[in-house]
Amino acid sequence: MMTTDLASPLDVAAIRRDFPILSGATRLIYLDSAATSQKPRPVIERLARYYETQNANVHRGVYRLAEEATAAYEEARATLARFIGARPEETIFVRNATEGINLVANTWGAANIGEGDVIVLTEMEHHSNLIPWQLLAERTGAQLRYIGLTPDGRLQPDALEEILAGGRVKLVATTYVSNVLGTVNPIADMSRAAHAAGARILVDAAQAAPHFPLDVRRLDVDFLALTGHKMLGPMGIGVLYGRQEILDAMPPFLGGGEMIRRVGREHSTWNDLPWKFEAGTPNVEGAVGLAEAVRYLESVGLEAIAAHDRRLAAYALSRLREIPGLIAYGPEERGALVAFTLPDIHPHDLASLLDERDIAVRAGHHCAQLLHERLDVPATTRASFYLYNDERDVDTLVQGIGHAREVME
Amino acid sequence: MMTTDLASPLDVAAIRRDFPILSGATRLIYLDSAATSQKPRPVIERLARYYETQNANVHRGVYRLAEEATAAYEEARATLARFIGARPEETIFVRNATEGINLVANTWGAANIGEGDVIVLTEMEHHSNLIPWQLLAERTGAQLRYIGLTPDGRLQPDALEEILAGGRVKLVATTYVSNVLGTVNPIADMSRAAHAAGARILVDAAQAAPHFPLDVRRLDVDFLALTGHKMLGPMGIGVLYGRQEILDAMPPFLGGGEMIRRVGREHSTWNDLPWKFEAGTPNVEGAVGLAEAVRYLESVGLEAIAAHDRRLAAYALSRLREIPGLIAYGPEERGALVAFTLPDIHPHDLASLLDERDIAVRAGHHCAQLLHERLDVPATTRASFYLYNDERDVDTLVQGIGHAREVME
Amino acid sequence: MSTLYTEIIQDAYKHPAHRGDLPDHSHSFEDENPLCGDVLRMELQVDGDRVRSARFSGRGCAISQASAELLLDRVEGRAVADALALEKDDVLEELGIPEISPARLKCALLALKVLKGALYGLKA
Amino acid sequence: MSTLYTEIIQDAYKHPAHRGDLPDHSHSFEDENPLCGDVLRMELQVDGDRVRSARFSGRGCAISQASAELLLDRVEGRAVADALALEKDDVLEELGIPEISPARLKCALLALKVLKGALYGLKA
Ligand SMILES: Cc1ncc(COP(=O)(O)O)c(C=O)c1O
Ligand SMILES: Cc1ncc(COP(=O)(O)O)c(C=O)c1O
Repeated sequence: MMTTDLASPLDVAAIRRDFPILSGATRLIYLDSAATSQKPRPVIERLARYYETQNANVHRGVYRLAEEATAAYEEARATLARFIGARPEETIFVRNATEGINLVANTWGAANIGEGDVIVLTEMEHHSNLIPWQLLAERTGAQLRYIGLTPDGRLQPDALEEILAGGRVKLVATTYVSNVLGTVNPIADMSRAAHAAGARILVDAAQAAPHFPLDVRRLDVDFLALTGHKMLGPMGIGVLYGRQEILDAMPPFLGGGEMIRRVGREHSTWNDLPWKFEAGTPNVEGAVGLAEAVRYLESVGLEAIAAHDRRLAAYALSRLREIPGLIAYGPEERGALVAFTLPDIHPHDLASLLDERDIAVRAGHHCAQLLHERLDVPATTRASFYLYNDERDVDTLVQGIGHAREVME
Repeated sequence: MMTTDLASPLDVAAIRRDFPILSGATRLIYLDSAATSQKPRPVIERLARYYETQNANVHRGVYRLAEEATAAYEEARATLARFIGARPEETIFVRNATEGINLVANTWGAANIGEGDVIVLTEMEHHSNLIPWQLLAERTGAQLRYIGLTPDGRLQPDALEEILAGGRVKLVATTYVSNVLGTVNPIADMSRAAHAAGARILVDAAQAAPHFPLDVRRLDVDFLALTGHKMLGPMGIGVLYGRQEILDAMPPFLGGGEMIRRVGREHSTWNDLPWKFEAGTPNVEGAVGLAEAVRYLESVGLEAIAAHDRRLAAYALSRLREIPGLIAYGPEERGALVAFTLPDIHPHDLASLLDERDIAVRAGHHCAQLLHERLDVPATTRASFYLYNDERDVDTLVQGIGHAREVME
Repeated sequence: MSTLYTEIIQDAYKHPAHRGDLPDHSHSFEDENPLCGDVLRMELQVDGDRVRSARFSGRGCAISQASAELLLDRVEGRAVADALALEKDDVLEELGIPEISPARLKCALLALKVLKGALYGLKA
Repeated sequence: MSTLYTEIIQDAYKHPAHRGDLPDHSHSFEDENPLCGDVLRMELQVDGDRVRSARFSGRGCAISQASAELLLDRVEGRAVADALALEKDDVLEELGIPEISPARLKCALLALKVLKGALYGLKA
């Protein structure tokens, strides 16, 4: 079966033309956006424009260039704050989602989680929302409890409530969208349950923020981390949201310039939010680039992107399932990715063979080793989609898999 | 007195043409490179080229684009390692110097510094090499001891030996070049003294690495931090050097993807150096941009830049001293900057008035509050120089100060 | 000559009529701008619902000093309620620089912050 | 058809002659490539200075499996010294892919690592 005409709400051909790396002589079938997205021209040009016309160190300069850089940086913050429904004071620029989560573990976590306290995780967490809590638990004597999975890769329906009923839960740390299963977790429900039990909730939105609209107030979460490079932004920039009253009470993370109010020989006092959590010269370039990426996403429309992604994931799932022996992991309703295995080809071989046909997919455990143990496979092959992919890419993938099978048979 | 012909070893006019922001219609007299440097075209173009032709997530991808991004990232590391005389395994990419220093405080520091132990600092430290140690001292009960300053702004000659003789010193943390006084500290001597007393030494090279050749083996230091944006590189990237055997024994810093070997439910094991200290998706763009900056610096020549900077600092010092009542802080021999005060104009007013003539200088405490208390002034005005500045810039500054005086008289 | 350092500001800065102390003040307040090290103190003699006299002292840039002078000149002899009603835009209007940059805005507004601090608790 | 999956590799992967166990082996070693989850075990029957027989087991990609097969085919019946002298380039030559990418290089070299582990301590 070949492409049917699932009318996408996006003009993918026009979008592709905005992405230089996808517009080369040979058509690159880039199916690894869950690892990192490609960048549209306006974002790339914004970085150059920043350095060509606005670059200065921010916040402490009196001259106009420094004012302009500061304004650009703080406007970028305001853009990101609006994008997630937060206030600028609650919107902290970090390097990536990983740093955002570690920030919370090392400040709020270290101050509020003690021996015997419980941190709830899920079995589908990316290492970035797992190792920080393991490190904290080892340091403090806290316990980790995991929400298990249903056979189709959703969270066990009553597991969170049961763990919360056991008491002493201080934090629920969960991903919004699994980077392997594609599962979209019911964050608003989980927040309600966590808060009813007096716990806080942290959401890893690395795979959510690129794909659909997000509102920290509506979700009623306490912390949320996202990473710029997966949502058309540059590398080296991400955002941590924290509820203001929690951030206010938190000790600082890293010490240095910018996060300081007044320095003494033995002791110092901290700057206001959000700067209290931004030590040293910030990545202004990254922030303005990410704000440009947000504007690009908004100009295409987050709802339209979400609809496009849903269609493409469903189409990919149905096409892949036509392949004999292929196992696709995760639920029907899902984010824009499919991870799968074939009985007769190792994921690394498949990825290499697809690469020979200019199809880029990822093979491995995708930084989710616990989940792969749970699935009882050492590795999977993952195809992930974004606004520049279309059904033709899925068809090419399916053909490529057929070809790989021929080679390896 | 106007410009004499101090022959610079650099062709400043040609260099300026490489910097788009300095080549605008109105000549910008940018005298704030100690805060952040401007970027030459090859660096700006490298960022765009990375996203247009090479962008992928690194290390785990099998397809060629991921290989290429990984190769670019690791080549950038090798370039930086060579630049400072280190091995790639000892060369950790961080966001900025501040993060590098905090990394050491939170890992090596937390594991090796206890109650009653002594951390030696100097009175000229930037907050980034001060607050991390204050935070550590508060957490552990360690003591901070400060090396005082001579009237002309050098370290008290015997102070380090005296403090070391007092015993229990675990770490000497010092800046290489003061960002206010311009003082260049005798790092090799300090290393020798620290090591003889069984202490480790960390060097903040934020103001050194941009300006002269640096070799961690010859200096024999244990840790060294530099920051990319002050040396023609992009924002959001810096380097921490650590001696291999120390890094090997250190616990990790942030947890997440990339720094992991094998993950269990309760406990995990770490990746090899240097990746053990790089959690989450790295700033590949920043790393390749910084490597490009290093190539640019090397093509101009670090020795030539050092000679140019020395001449320019000496010229600025002599011209500024002609101004009645002006006090310039710091020693004769200095890095490429002069901080000063005028009896009748507040630094902020001076910076604003100079800005009206397109001269960008910095006014304030330059993230060195302790030092300003020591100098007994709340703020200074700082003019700092780099390879794109020349005597004409100094002359324009001196004229600008004269003009400001007229306005405010 | 200078767009920021208007005649008004230069005049207020160079020839302040309200610099000094009020030994028998009824209200006072001091604050600082830690980033630039500016310190400002105000002493007020409040008499019923009037600000009888007002003085400032401290050190700082021309903008913060001129702003203190102009504000005190405006409130001295006037109703406390008028002083309490002053806002950011009034200060910038007094200074004649509606377009001030954010970094210098802090300098301009320190005086207002200190004045409000001194009058804290008084009814409008 | 495929530049990486040469005839040699495909053949060694699809029809391994050395897959299996040696219940009376004298030497054995097992290792893994944690990033891709490949596990490889080798069992060797060393007799004096010769590798009498050699078998491998485990799971992994075609590159790592073919590499194990080709290496054991080369060392079986030969002097231990020859096996100990094998290096990275010999493996790539056996596989016929001198230009392998760094990511797949790890797969190719796992077999060599395990072989060296099994022979560890033996004299050349
Ligand atoms: C001496 C010194 N150390 C450290 C820093 C901090 O650099 P960054 O803000 O890039 O971490 C600076 C610059 O601000 C500096 O001048
Ligand atoms: C679900 C999830 N969480 C966190 C991360 C970490 O993102 P980063 O490496 O940008 O910190 C990723 C991506 O790698 C992810 O997929």
